[in-house]
Amino acid sequence: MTGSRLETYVRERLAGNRGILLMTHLVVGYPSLEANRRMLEIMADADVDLVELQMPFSEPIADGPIFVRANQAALESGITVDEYFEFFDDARSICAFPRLMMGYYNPVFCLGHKLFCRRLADAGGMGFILPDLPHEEYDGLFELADDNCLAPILLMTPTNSTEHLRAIGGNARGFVYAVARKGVTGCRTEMEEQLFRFIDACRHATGLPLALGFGLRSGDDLTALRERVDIGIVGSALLEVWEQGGESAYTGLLTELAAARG
Amino acid sequence: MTGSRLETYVRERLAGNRGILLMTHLVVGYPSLEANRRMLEIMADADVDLVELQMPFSEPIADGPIFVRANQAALESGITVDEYFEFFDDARSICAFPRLMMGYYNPVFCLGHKLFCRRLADAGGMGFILPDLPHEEYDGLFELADDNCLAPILLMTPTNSTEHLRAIGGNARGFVYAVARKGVTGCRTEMEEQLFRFIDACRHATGLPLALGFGLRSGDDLTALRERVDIGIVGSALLEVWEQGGESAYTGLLTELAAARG
Amino acid sequence: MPSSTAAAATGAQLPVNAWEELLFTGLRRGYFGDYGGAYIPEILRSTLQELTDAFDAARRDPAFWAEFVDVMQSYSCRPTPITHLENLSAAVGGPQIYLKREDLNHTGAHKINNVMGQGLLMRRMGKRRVIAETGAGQHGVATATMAARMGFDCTIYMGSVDVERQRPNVFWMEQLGATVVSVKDGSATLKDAINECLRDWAFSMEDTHYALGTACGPHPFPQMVGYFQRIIGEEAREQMLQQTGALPNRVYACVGGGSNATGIFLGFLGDDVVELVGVEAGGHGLDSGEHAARIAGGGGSPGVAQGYKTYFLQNEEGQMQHTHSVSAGLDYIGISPILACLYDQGRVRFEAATDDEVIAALRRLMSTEGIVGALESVHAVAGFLREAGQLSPDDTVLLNLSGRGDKDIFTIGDAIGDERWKQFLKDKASRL
Amino acid sequence: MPSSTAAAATGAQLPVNAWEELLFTGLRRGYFGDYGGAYIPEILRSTLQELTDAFDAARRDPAFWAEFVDVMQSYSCRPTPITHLENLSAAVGGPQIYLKREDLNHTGAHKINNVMGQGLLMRRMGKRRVIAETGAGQHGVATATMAARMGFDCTIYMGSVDVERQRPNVFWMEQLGATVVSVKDGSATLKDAINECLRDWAFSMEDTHYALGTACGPHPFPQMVGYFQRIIGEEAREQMLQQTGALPNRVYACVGGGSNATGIFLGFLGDDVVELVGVEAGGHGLDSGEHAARIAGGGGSPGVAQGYKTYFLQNEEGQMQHTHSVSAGLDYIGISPILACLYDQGRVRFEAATDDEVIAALRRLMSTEGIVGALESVHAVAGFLREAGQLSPDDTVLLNLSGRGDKDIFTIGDAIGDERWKQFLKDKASRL
Ligand SMILES: Cc1ncc(COP(=O)(O)O)c(C=O)c1O
Ligand SMILES: Cc1ncc(COP(=O)(O)O)c(C=O)c1O
Repeated sequence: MTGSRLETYVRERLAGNRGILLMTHLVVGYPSLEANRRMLEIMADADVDLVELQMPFSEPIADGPIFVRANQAALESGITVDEYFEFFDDARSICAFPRLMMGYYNPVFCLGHKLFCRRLADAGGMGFILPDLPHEEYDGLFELADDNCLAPILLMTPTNSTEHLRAIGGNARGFVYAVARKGVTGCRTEMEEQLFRFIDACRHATGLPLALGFGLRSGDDLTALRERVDIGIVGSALLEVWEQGGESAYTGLLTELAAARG
Repeated sequence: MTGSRLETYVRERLAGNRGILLMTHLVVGYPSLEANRRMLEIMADADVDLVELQMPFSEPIADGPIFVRANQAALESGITVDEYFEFFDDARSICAFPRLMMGYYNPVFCLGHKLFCRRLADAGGMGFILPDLPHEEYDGLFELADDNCLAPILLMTPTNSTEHLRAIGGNARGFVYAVARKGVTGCRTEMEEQLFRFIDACRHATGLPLALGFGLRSGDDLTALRERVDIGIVGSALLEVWEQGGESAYTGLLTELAAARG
Repeated sequence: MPSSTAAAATGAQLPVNAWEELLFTGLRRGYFGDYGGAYIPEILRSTLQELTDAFDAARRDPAFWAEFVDVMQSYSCRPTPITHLENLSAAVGGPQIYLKREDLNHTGAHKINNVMGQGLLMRRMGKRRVIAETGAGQHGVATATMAARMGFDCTIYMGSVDVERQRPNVFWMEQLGATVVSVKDGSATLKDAINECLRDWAFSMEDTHYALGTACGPHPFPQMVGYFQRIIGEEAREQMLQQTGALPNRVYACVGGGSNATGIFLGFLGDDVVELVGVEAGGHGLDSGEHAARIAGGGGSPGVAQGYKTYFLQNEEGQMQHTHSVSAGLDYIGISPILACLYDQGRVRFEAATDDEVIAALRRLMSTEGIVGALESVHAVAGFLREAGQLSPDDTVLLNLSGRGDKDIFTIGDAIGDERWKQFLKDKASRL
Repeated sequence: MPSSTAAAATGAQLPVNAWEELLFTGLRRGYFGDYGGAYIPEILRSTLQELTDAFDAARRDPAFWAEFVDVMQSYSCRPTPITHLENLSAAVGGPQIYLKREDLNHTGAHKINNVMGQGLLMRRMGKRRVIAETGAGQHGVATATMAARMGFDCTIYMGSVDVERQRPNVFWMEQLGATVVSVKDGSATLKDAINECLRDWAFSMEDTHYALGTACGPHPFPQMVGYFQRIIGEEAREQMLQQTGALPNRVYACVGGGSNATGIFLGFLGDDVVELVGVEAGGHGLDSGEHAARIAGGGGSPGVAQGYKTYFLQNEEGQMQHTHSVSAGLDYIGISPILACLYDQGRVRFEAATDDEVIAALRRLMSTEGIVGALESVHAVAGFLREAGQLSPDDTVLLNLSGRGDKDIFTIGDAIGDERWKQFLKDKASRL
């Protein structure tokens, strides 16, 4: 299971006594590829642990308003699959930490599972997250991922039954992406008892490292999650500060988040 | 059958070797009572033989556009039944020839048959024409008319069966009003074979004098009807010239019509 | 039918034939009590006779009614269902409310019943052109539809005020191939359109049939229209017995000219236990002078106009008065002589619902039952709602929903003052 | 049903159960051949499972279908009739044309069939709020109607472009008590409204049901919508046999998402002699790029979006393309996986009709038969008219008229460029 290349990286990072790792996110092509490069540089400076690079899609059903607009704008700017992988590849020179492909299934389906895995691997990807592809529909994708040393990252959600959590855990590689709450990306999540109970449930369902995403916005959120999960994922909050406060605000939040890892 | 007072008058007039008599028409209250008086004076000067004074009604189903508008305007000017009879009465002083009430049934119905006949008689009326009241619906009106020396004038039309023409003839008094053609008042009627055949049919159905109306417009029309019918009725044509050419044009047509009687 | 004529003789009512008795065994031909008759220019006598003869022959031919029922089943969707309004019944805490769904008919109202019937009669008479008046436009659309389906030429007369109020229907009539003539005489509403039809007919009768849209006008129209529309009441009576096991305590219908009311009432005429309630247009209120209630409130009086005798809204000298209703279809001076007679007999009670009550009732019907009734029809609902408290949950009432409200979008939009709707119209217009 | 499972095993088709076989005995759960499935965020898995379980339990309970049929009979007017179009048949000199009259349904389209069915299911599941997408607005109106009738809260998502095209329906939805949310994302049409529903549902699923309006989306929607809409085909098959004594040679239906087509086709699935033809929106022409034909013309290709796999109008990288149709209801990127499967099997033939052909066909239908069909539905008529010559007067065809055209008055008014209509709008607006 070479997908565990990613798992190993995560465990090592944690071993280097970090209370929690930070995974960031950006939509490739929004607001522009230049801006994306700048974002990556700032992430690198903040010593981020992992990053998701979202491949734009015209029907982003799991995303909230801010990412919906980002996907749409990126496509309107004419970004193609080639340009996506090119950017993914170049990113290597900016950031040493693992880059994961995140995106909806259709572009992958149209490209073909085989070609997708090879191109992602060639571009230096360590794994991928396909939020609208349930594990039952992975088809040969798990095997192809293995062959290309890619970790197919699966999501666990508060609405999953214990039995389903276990099924997901059984298929997951690298780490598991726990969705903090119902709904789509973008709105705030409270760090409360109910959430922690869900985290425990996920822990019971998988031995893999656990990442938590959806609605994390601040250093305090990360702090609250230390020891509870292994990775905190921050997406919309970062894009929001970039849109509202530009580079400096973006740097500010990233520094805060990085520091909060302990 | 004192209703034959009118019949007697008609026969006497014809005896005074006239080829045909002229019956004119006006809508009381349109364009104004003053105008109506002026019309009567001009008719008197032209030695008209008979006149219909139409009582305005809000639903004049047997009339064409020009009289429809006249009825409506008269009512809008606020003319009442009292004013109608008042005018009818005053008309006595202007014209010696017989005045006939013409109008739709509802005002008569609302006034009551008895009162209607008395008031019409008091105003010097010699008869009445109710175009929307078939003889079957006359109810006690024939008798009341007789009691008041009023002639209820009935209409014969080209669509009546011989049998109906006879029934109408049997109930008619004074003279019979033959409707020259289908449709409503106002449009031209051709003096042609078909019309003359209809006239013959009417003659067969009644021994009373025969008047012809609907679409007569000129002296030539009257001339063409000489010897065929006893009375020619001219309505819309007169109102039309009044509206278009005023008093002088009105006088002109009346003189032409009067002369055409021979 | 010996039974019914016998009944006529004795004056007794036999449930089954009560309607035949009323329609066809009156003492004076074409009369219902003191009302009805044929007060028409002599020129139209033979035409009305021809129509009467054709109609009498048709109704005596069992195949005719069967053909009519078949057409209404395959071209429209008869029998139209009755719908139990559980929510509204519970909300008013009154009786169980059942709605006869004439709104589901093809073209959206009961008008099509009468029109298809007259269309079949036209075929028998060999006419090739049909003319009709229309108020709300529903009868005009129904007639244009019948003409398209049966291959007749069609001219629709419509008061210019109604053309304005009901433009969507004018648009459809024209799309259906009819010529729509806007009538500006008089009050430029339904009554004036009727006058204009009579004038056209007095000239065109040879090849033209006048398909009068309601149970008014000269004989045989009230009788004939009532005869076709009775299909509503016959179905409804059977449906009520089937679904509730009993007859309704009351039947409500809105009353313009009176065809939908006559149609549903005829089905229950012989059932003395069933109270029949006609709801007229109360407009801005009975004492506002701005209404069209000829019987309720006693504003009307017997008179003769448009070819028949009935209660009219007229002044003491017999001049017809201005009428008003938020619903063009009820905005009319006269009422079916059949209903006038049933009123004199005490068989039908008359009430009036105001414009405001109707808008409120419509909003309630839409939001509690998901049914968008025509403003005309909703008068029946409003009339019932006002007295719902008089009945208990064990009672049942039947309301006739004569048509659907799609056509009223402009009127309702205005009445409710919907801002987005207004903005939409502004945008539409600005882009023309 | 042993027979049908046996059939599934042998692969043979038994007329009676052909539709059950297709809907419920596929090898992969929720798939029809290669199409369908449930490609949804993990958060919705349990909700779709809950729905699937509730639906499976319901369809196995004979009382459920009986209740559904009863509701459709008493609240709408099922069975809707089939109408023989004698005039149009004679005019084209082709086959005898029969029209399945879904336009007579309450709210004016077949959409109500599916919506009432899902409403009954909601009751079983104890949900209290319903959300739905809508294109033409027909499904929105139907859902708002169902919600009002059954007492649910209701939110309708509608692309802002469609809100503009179909404002009358927006007005009615709001009058019926629904909240209408205008969706400005993406192309601001049907597909974006669907995305917005899935987003709402991912948050509200606990007390909310998503009543998808067509036979698309994730499992069990295609199966469930097809199951309810099959009432069209079952009625129609029986009616054709009754009225013509034989099955039609061909059945035509317009295809947006595919629910009315699936509904009528399922009734004839086992009748190999009956050719099934789906007509998509040809817009400005297949090579104009301005259309919504996913299969006809080969513009579409297999893909995965909005929760399911089917033929989509997309570019080679899987990004969905802009679509166009004069009818909002056909203006959609995807097609029912059931129809995609039947296409692969060669059981359904696909054609496309252009906007112009549709307007022309509508005018013909209105003026020769007096029927105002919805622009969506008339695609079936236009698709047939183009090939009417292929059949002889002894043949018969069945066209599904999925809805009525009242809602399209603005679109048709524009398309036809009716001057008086434009003037009317100007006057209306100027007086606001
Ligand atoms: C839906 C509807 N209901 C009722 C009426 C009133 O007519 P009637 O009283 O003859 O049923 C009309 C007339 O246009 C109508 O369109
Ligand atoms: C009348 C009508 N027909 C057809 C359609 C297309 O939907 P479907 O293909 O699911 O029947 C719609 C959609 O709004 C519609 O309103």
